[in-house]
Amino acid sequence: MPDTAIAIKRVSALADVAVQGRFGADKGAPGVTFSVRHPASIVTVIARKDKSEALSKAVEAAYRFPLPGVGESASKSGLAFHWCGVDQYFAIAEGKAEAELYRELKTRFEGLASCSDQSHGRVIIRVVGPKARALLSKGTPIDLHASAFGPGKSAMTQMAHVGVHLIQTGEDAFELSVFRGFSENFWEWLTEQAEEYGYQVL
Amino acid sequence: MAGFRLAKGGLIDRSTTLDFTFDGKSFTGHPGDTLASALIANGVHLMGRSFKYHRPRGVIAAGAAEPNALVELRDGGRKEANTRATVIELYDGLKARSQNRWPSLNFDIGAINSLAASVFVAGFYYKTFMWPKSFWEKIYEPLIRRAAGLGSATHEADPDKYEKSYGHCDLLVIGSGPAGLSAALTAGRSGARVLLIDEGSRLGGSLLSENEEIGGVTGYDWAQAAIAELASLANVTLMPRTTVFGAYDGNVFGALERVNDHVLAPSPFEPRQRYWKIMAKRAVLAAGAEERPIVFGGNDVPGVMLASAMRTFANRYATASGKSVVVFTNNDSGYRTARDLKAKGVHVEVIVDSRKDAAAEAAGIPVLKGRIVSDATAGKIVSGVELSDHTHIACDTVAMSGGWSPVVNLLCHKGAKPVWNDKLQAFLPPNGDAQLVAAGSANGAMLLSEALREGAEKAAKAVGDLGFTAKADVPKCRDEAYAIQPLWWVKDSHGKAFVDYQNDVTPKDLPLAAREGYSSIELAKRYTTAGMATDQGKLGNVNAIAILAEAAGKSIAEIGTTTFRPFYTPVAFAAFAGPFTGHHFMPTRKTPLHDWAEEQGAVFVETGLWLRSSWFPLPTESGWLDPVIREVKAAREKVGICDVSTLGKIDVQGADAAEFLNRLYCNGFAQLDIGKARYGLMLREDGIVMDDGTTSRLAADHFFMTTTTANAAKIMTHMEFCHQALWPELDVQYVSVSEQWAQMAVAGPKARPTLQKIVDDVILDDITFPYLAAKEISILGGITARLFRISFSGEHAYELSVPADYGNLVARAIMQAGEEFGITPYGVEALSVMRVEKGHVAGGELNGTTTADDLGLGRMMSTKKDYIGRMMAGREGLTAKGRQVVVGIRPVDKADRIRAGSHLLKKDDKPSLAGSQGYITAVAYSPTLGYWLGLALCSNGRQRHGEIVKVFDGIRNIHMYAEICDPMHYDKENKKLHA
Amino acid sequence: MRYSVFSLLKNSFSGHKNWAPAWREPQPKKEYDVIIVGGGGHGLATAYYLAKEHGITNVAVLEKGWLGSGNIGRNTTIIRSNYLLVGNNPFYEWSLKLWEGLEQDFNFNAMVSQRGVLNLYHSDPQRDAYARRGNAMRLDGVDSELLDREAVREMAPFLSFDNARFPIMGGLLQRRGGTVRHDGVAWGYARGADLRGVDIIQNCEVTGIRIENGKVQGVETNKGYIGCKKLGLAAAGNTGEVAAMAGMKLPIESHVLQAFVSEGIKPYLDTVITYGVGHFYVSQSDKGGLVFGGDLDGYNSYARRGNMPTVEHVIEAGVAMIPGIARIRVLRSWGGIMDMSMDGSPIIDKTHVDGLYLNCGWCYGGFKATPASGWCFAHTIAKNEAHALNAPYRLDRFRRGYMIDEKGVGATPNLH
Amino acid sequence: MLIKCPYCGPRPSEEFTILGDASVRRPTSNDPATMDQWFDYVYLRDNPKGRYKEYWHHGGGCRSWLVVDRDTQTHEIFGTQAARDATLAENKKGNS
Ligand SMILES: Cc1cc2nc3c(=O)[nH]c(=O)nc-3n(C[C@H](O)[C@H](O)[C@H](O)COP(=O)(O)OP(=O)(O)OC[C@H]3O[C@@H](n4cnc5c(N)ncnc54)[C@H](O)[C@@H]3O)c2cc1C
Ligand SMILES: NC(=O)c1ccc[n+]([C@@H]2O[C@H](COP(=O)([O-])OP(=O)(O)OC[C@H]3O[C@@H](n4cnc5c(N)ncnc54)[C@H](O)[C@@H]3O)[C@@H](O)[C@H]2O)c1
Ligand SMILES: Cc1cc2nc3c(=O)[nH]c(=O)nc-3n(C[C@H](O)[C@H](O)[C@H](O)COP(=O)(O)O)c2cc1C
Ligand SMILES: [Zn+2]
Repeated sequence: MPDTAIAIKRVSALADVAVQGRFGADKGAPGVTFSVRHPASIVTVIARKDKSEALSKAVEAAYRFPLPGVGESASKSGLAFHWCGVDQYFAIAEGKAEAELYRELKTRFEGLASCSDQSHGRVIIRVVGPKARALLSKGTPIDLHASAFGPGKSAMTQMAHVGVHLIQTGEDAFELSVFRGFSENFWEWLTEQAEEYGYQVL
Repeated sequence: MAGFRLAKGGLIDRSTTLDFTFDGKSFTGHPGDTLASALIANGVHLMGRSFKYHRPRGVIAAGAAEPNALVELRDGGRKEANTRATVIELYDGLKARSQNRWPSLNFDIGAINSLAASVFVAGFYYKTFMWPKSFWEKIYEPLIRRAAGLGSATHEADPDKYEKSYGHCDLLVIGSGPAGLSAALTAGRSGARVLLIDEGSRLGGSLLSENEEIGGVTGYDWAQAAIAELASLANVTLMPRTTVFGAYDGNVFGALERVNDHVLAPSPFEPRQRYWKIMAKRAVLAAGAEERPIVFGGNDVPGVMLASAMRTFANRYATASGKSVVVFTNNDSGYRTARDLKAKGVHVEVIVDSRKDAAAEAAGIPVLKGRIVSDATAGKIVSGVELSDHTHIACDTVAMSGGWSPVVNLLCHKGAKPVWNDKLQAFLPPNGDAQLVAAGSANGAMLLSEALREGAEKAAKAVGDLGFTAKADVPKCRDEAYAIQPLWWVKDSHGKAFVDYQNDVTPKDLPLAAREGYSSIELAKRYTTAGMATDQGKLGNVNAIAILAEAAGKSIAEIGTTTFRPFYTPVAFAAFAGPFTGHHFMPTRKTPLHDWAEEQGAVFVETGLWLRSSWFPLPTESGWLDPVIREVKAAREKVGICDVSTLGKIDVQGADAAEFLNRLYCNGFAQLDIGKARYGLMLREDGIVMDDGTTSRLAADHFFMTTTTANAAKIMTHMEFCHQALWPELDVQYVSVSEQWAQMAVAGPKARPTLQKIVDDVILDDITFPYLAAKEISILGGITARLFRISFSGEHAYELSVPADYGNLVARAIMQAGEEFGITPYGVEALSVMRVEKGHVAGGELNGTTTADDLGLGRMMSTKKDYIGRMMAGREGLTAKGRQVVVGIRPVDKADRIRAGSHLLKKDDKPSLAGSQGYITAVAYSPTLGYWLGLALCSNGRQRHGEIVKVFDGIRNIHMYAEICDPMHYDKENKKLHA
Repeated sequence: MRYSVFSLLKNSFSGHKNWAPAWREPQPKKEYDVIIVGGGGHGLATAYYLAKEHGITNVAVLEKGWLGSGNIGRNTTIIRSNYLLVGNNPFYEWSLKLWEGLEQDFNFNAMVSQRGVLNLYHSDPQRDAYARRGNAMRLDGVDSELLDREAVREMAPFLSFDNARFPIMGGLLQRRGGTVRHDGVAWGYARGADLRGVDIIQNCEVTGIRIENGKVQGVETNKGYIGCKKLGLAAAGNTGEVAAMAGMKLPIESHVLQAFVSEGIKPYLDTVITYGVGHFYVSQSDKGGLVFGGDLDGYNSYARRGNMPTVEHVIEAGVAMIPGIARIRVLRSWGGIMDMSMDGSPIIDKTHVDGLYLNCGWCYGGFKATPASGWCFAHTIAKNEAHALNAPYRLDRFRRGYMIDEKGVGATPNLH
Repeated sequence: MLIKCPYCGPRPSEEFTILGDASVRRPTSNDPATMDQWFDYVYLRDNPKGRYKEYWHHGGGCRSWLVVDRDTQTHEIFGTQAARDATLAENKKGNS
C-alpha cells in the first residue's frame, strides 16, 4: 500500500491555462464565453461487427434512448452518446466517475461493443455566445449555419491543425473536444481568435 | 501645383482632411480618396519608374489593374513594396515612397537605360553575358539583380495579425456593380444564402464612377437602395474590401478581406487581413470589364490615362486629371469620358476617333473621325499629341480607350480558355462551368440593361437549381451604346510605345519574338515578359496577343490567350499563413508529465509535435553530457524514471483482434498469452520495416498496442486501411488511446522496490510479475493502471501507464517512493544512450530502407502465415548478401569520439562513395563502458565483427579507425534485464 | 548566327530584323533514325547529345504543345547534386558538371547561377542525416559543408532564429548548387539541337506507337504517321499515357506539384534555402520574384493546377522560415505534372520492345538532371546499352528489389 | 477540392490524405508463383488520364477510408463510397 502523502486527484490539462476573466476587446458584452468541462467521463464505444443494431437496442434498453444517427447526438439524464465515426460513439457522462462509466458500459455491452476509457485523453471546451459560430468558422470547414448544423449535431473535424470533436448543445452553444496534449495549444489559438469579439473565461 | 480637385461632387468627405506624405513631401486629401486620387488632386502625376528603362510613369488605371503607380507603403515591419496607389484608401498619416529610382523619382540615373533600348530588346540577355564565363556570377548577374525588382521588402517580422476563416453560401456573387447587385437582390429575395463580395472599399462597382440612370434615379442612388435592402436581409452577407483571388475545385474560392488596410495600424485584437476559403454551392462572376490602352508613341507618359479611369477620378474622386484633355478612342466609351469631363468643367480639346463612321454622342465636343494619335509629346508630362497626319494638338492629358475586356480570370482558373468574339473585339468567358457563371460586362454584356438583366437571370437560375424560387425583377434604365472597331498598335508613331507598361515591353518586341521562333503566345510571353509583371497583363495582354497575331499571320482567336492563374491580385504571404506563424506554426503537444518534468528542470526538445524532456541538468551542471552521464548511471546502478508517454498507444479489441495483429505484424500474435507483452515488428507491403513496439494481451479479445512516437499516427491510419480496405470481414475495433495514458519507464536495479511501494495488492516478484508480464492493476489506493515488465534500457524495468490527469501526481509519487534508492529522472538522451549500449534499434536504423534481417530481426518473420510485406520481403535485392546490416561500432582509440553520419571505409581504401561500407546511425557516450560507441549499418556486417574500418567524416574533417562489433555493447547475456 | 554581344550590337543597327530563328519549324519527315517523344528539357537535351556526342542527327523531337510547355517551363529551377545514395550521387554530380559548362557549350545564356543551396536542419537526427549525406558527397569529392547555427545566421540572418516552433540548428550547404533560368535551358538545347540538324516539331502529339515483331516501327501523331528506327520516350508527367501506347504499365503515377512566384522586389535573398520541418524552398529569380514551392498536392492529376490546402501549407512554412516575408505578395501560382516513381528515383532504360527506350520517373527533381539525363539517354539510345551512370536506373529494379529510395518511404509515389 | 464523405458530408480536401489507386487488389496467396500478381499490386499503376478510383482517408474527420471516383484531368468527383463497403461488395462478387 502506498506510503505516500501526495493527494491524488484529477488535474485538467488546462488547469493553469484557462484562467478566469474577461479578455480581448472590452466593449459591450463578451462575444463568447469559454469554460472547461472537467472532470468529464468519456468512453469510446465501438459496435462489434454486425452488432450495431443490437447495440442500439441495448443502449435504448439501458438508457431509454437509441443510439444517435450518423452525425448526431442523443442524450438523457446526464449521459450522452455522440456519433464520432462509423459505428463509433463518444459516451460522455456527468456526475459519474470515469472508471465507473467505463466499467458500466463495458459490462452492459459485453459482446456488442468495444469500450475504451478516454476520459483523460480528451479535453472538452464549451463555447457559448452570439459570436460562437463566427469564431468556430475560423477553424472548422463545417457549415455551422442553422440550415446545415444545429443543436444535436455531432461531427469530427479539424481546427487549427488539430482534430476536434464538435457538438452543438444549444442555439449558440458548442462543445469542442481535443486530444489532451494539444489542448493548451488549441486553447491559445481559440482564445486569440476570440479577441476581436471579447471573451470571458468562466 | 494645385487646382486639380473639382469644386464639388464625388464620393469624398470634404469635411475631413487627411495628412499624408509621398517621398517625404506632405499633402492632404479626404476620406474616400485613394492615394492616387489624392496625389492627382495635388497635381502629382509622376508616381513611379518602369522596370527596365526607368521611364517616368503616372497613373494609368483607377483600380486593381494599375501597372505604374506602385509605391512602398508604411515603415518597419509593416513596410510593403509595390502597393498600387489606385487601390490603397487614403488614411491619416499615410507614408508612401516611390520605388525603383535613384537618386530620386524626378531624376533617375537608371533612365539612361533608355539610351541603350535598341540593344535591350526582348531576350537580349539570353544572347549575351556569356563571356568571360566567370563574369556572369561575379559581375553581370549581380548588376542585373540590383536593377531588377521594383520595391524593396523588409526582413523584419510583421507586427500585425492575420486570420483565416471558412465561408459558406448558396450563391456567391463576385462583384457589386449593376450585374452583381442585381444578382444578389434576386437571390437574396428568394431566401438563399448570398455572399456578395467586392474588392472595392465600397459596394457599387461602376455605379460609383458613372453617370447613369436606373429605375428613374441615378445609378448611384439605385445602388445605395439595393445595398440597403441587401443589408437588411439576414440571409445576405456583404463583404466589401474583399478580393476573390482564385477559383478552385469543388467551387471553392479563395478570398482576401482587407480588414485594416485602410488605417494606419489595426486596432488591438483585430487582424490586418483575413483569408477566406469560401465553399459556394453556386457562384456568379460579375467582375465587370477592364478598359484597354491603345499602343501609340508615348502612351506611357504621365498624363496619358485610360478614359474610364479619368472618368472615375472625376466622378468618384472629384479629381480632374488635367486641364486640357484629348480623348483618343476606337469605341464609344471614350465619348462618355469626354462628356462627363465637360460636365465637370474640364476642358476637352477634341475626341480623336479612329473610326470613320463613329456615331456616338459628343455633346458638342469636336470629334476627329477616322484619325489616329501617333504620339503623345512630352517631357515628364504630356504637352500635346501628334496625329498620324502630323497635326499637333496641345493638351496636358490624354484619355485613351482601346475597348473593353471582360474580367474572365476566375472563370479560367480551372483551365478553361476564353473565347474570342469579333463583334466585341474581346475574349469572352468559356462555357461549361455549371456552378460558376458570368454575368454583366464580365460576360460581354456591355450595356447597363443587359448587366442588370443578366445578373438577375443568372442568379435566379442558380438558386433555382438549389430549390429556391426566385423572380428576376429587372429595373428599367437608359443604355449607352457600345460599338468598337479594332485598333491595337499605331505603327507610325515616333516615340516609344508600350504594350506591357511595367515590364517595358514594346510592340516591336512581339514581332521579334515571332521572327526568332517564339511565335506561340506562351513562348512570346516568356521571351518578351509581356504580362508577367505585378498586374499580370490585365491591361496589356489583349494588345500583345493582337500584335503577335499580326506578326505571325494568324487571327487573334488562333493565337489565344496565355493561361489565367491565381492570384487575381497578388496576396501577401502573411494572409495565407494566418495565425500559424512563429511558435504557432504547428501545434505543440505536451505530455501529461510535462509539469512534473518542468519541476525537475527538464530541458525540452521538439520531437515531431511533442515536447519531450531530453535531460534534467542540476544547477551545478553545464552542457548536456554531464547530466546525461549522471542519468544513465542512476538508471544502471539505482533507479531512473523516464516519461515515455509519447509512444503511440492503441486499444485493439474484438473477436478477431488477435488475427488482425497477426496479419499486421511479421511475427506471431495469435498465441500470445493473456497478461503477456510481446515485441512486434511491422513491415510495409514492400517488405521494408515500418515500425516496432510492444503489444500486450489484456484479455482474449483485448490488446494494448504501442508504436514508436514518430509513427503513432501513421500506424493508426495503416491499421484503418488494412481493416477497412483489405479485411473488413474481421471483427476488430481499435482506437487511439495515446493521450489517455501517461506512461513512464521505471528502470534500474531498484525499480522493483520503488514500484512496490505504490502498487496496490500485487507482489512484483518474478512469479506474479515475470519479464514481459503485462497486467491491469491499481496503484496509490485505487487508480487504474497498467504495468508492463518491459525494458528498452536493458535494465530490470517496468513501464507504467496511468490515466493522464493523474500523470504528474503519479510521477511525483514515484519520485517520493524512489527517493531512498536515489531515483533520478532521465530524458530521451539518456534513454538513447542506453538503447545504443544495448543495441536496440530505433529511428536511425528503422529508416525506411532496412529489412527485418538488416536489423538483425530476420528470425521474427513468420513463415506460417500471411502478413503485410511478406511476399515483397523475399525479393532478391532485399535478401541479397552484402546488404548493410546493423552492427556495433567503437573507436579503436577509446579516446576518439565517433559521430553519427560518418561513413565506414575498408581500412586501406581511398574515399569513394562506391567503396562506402555503410555509415554510423547512432552514437552515444557510454558512461557504463567509458567511451563513445555506436551502431552502424554495414555491408555484410554480421560477418565482420572485429574488423577495423576507417571512419570517414569528411564534412567535419574528423577521421579515425573503428572496430565493428556486436551491436549489443553491454550485458550481452541480459543478466540485468532478468535480475 | 552565334550569340554574343557583338551579334547583338550588329543586329541593333538593323532594327533586329535579321535574327535567324532560334529553331526552324520543319514539317515532319517520313522517317527518322531516332524520334524523341517530348520537347521538354530531357527530350531536347537527348536530341542535342545524340547529335553532338554520337553524330546521330537524323532525329526528331515531337512535342505536343509549344516548346518547353511541360515541367521544364514551370519548375522552381533548383540545381544541386547533394544526393545520398550510391545510385544517385555520381549521376547528379555529372549533371552539375555539365551545367557548369553548358552555356558556352550550346551558346545560349541560361543564367546558370551557382548561388548555393542551403538545407536547414532542426534536430539532432536531421543533422546526422545531413552529415551522412554530406559525407556521401565528399566521398566522391563533391562539395558540401555542414553549417552550425551561427554560420547559417551569418549567411541568412533573416531566418527565424527566435520564436521559432522548430529551432534552426544548422544547415547542409552545397555552394555549387543554385538556379538556372528554366526556359533558357529548353531554348538553348533546342537551338543547339536544331543547329545540328535535329527537327523540332511543335504541336505534334504522339497518339500511338507502332510495334511489329517486338520492334519499334514508328509513331502515330496528329500530323500523321512518322517512322523511326529508335524511339525514346521523355514525356515526363505524361509518361503513363505514352508508355501505355506500347503496352507498358509502369511503376509511376502522375501528380501535380505547384509552384509560386512573388512580385518582383529588390535583392532579398541570395541562396536557395529549404526548410527542414515544412515543405518550403525558395530562391530569388534574376527578375526579382521569389520563386518557391513545396510538396505535391497529393492526388493523382493531369491538370496543371492545384488547390488551396497546398498553397496554405507551403506558405505557412514560408513565413515560419522567413518571418519578414510576411508582407511580400504572392503573384502567381501554377502547377506541373510529375512522373512520380515508386522509389523516388528515375528510370532510364531500354524496354522489352526492341528500339524503344524509356526516360521517366523524375518526380519533382528532374530539372537539375536535365543535362545528365539527356546525355545518358542519348548514350543508351545510341549504344543500345546503359552508361554506367544510369545503370542503376533500371526498370526492373522494383521487381528485383533494388530500389533507390532516398526518402525511405517505399512504394508510395506521392510521398517521394 | 471538396470530398463528399458518405458520413460527414462535403469537406474540403485538407481534412483528407490520399493513398492512391483503389482498383488494385491484394493477392490472397503466398505461393511464390503469385509473385507477379504481388508485384503488380505493390508497384504497377494504370495511372489513367481521366476517371480514376482512389483511396482517400478522412483522417481529419470520421477516419473512414473512402474510394473516391474522380477525374484526374478535370478533378471532377463523381462519387465516393466507404472502402469497407467497396471491398465487401467486391469480396461478395468474388465469392459468388
Ligand atoms: C512546380 C515544379 C517545380 C519543380 N522544381 C524543380 C526544381 O527546383 N529542381 C529540379 O531539379 N526539378 C524540379 N522540378 C522537376 C522538373 O521540372 C522535371 O522533373 C523535369 O523538367 C522533367 O523533365 P522534362 O523537362 O523533360 O519534362 P517536360 O518539360 O514536362 O517534358 C515532357 C514533354 O513531353 C511532352 N509530351 C507528353 N506527351 C506527349 C505526346 N504524347 N506527344 C508529344 N509530346 C508529349 C509534354 O508536352 C512535355 O513538353 C519541378 C517541377 C515542377 C512542376
Ligand atoms: N462603354 C463603356 O464605358 C462600358 C464598357 C463596359 C461596361 N460598361 C458598363 O459597366 C457596367 C458593368 O457592370 P458590371 O456589374 O458587369 O461590372 P462593374 O464593373 O460595375 O462591377 C464589377 C465589380 O467587380 C469587382 N471585382 C472584380 N473582380 C473582383 C474580384 N476578383 N473580387 C472581388 N471583386 C471583384 C470590381 O471591384 C467591381 O466593383 C455596366 O453598367 C456597363 O454598361 C461600360
Ligand atoms: C522560375 C520561374 C519564374 C517565374 N516568374 C514569373 C514572373 O515573374 N511573373 C509571372 O507572371 N510568372 C512567372 N512565372 C510563371 C509563369 O508565368 C507560368 O505561370 C509558369 O511558367 C507555368 O506556366 P502556365 O501558367 O502558363 O501554365 C515564373 C515561372 C518560373 C518557373
Ligand atoms: Zn468522414
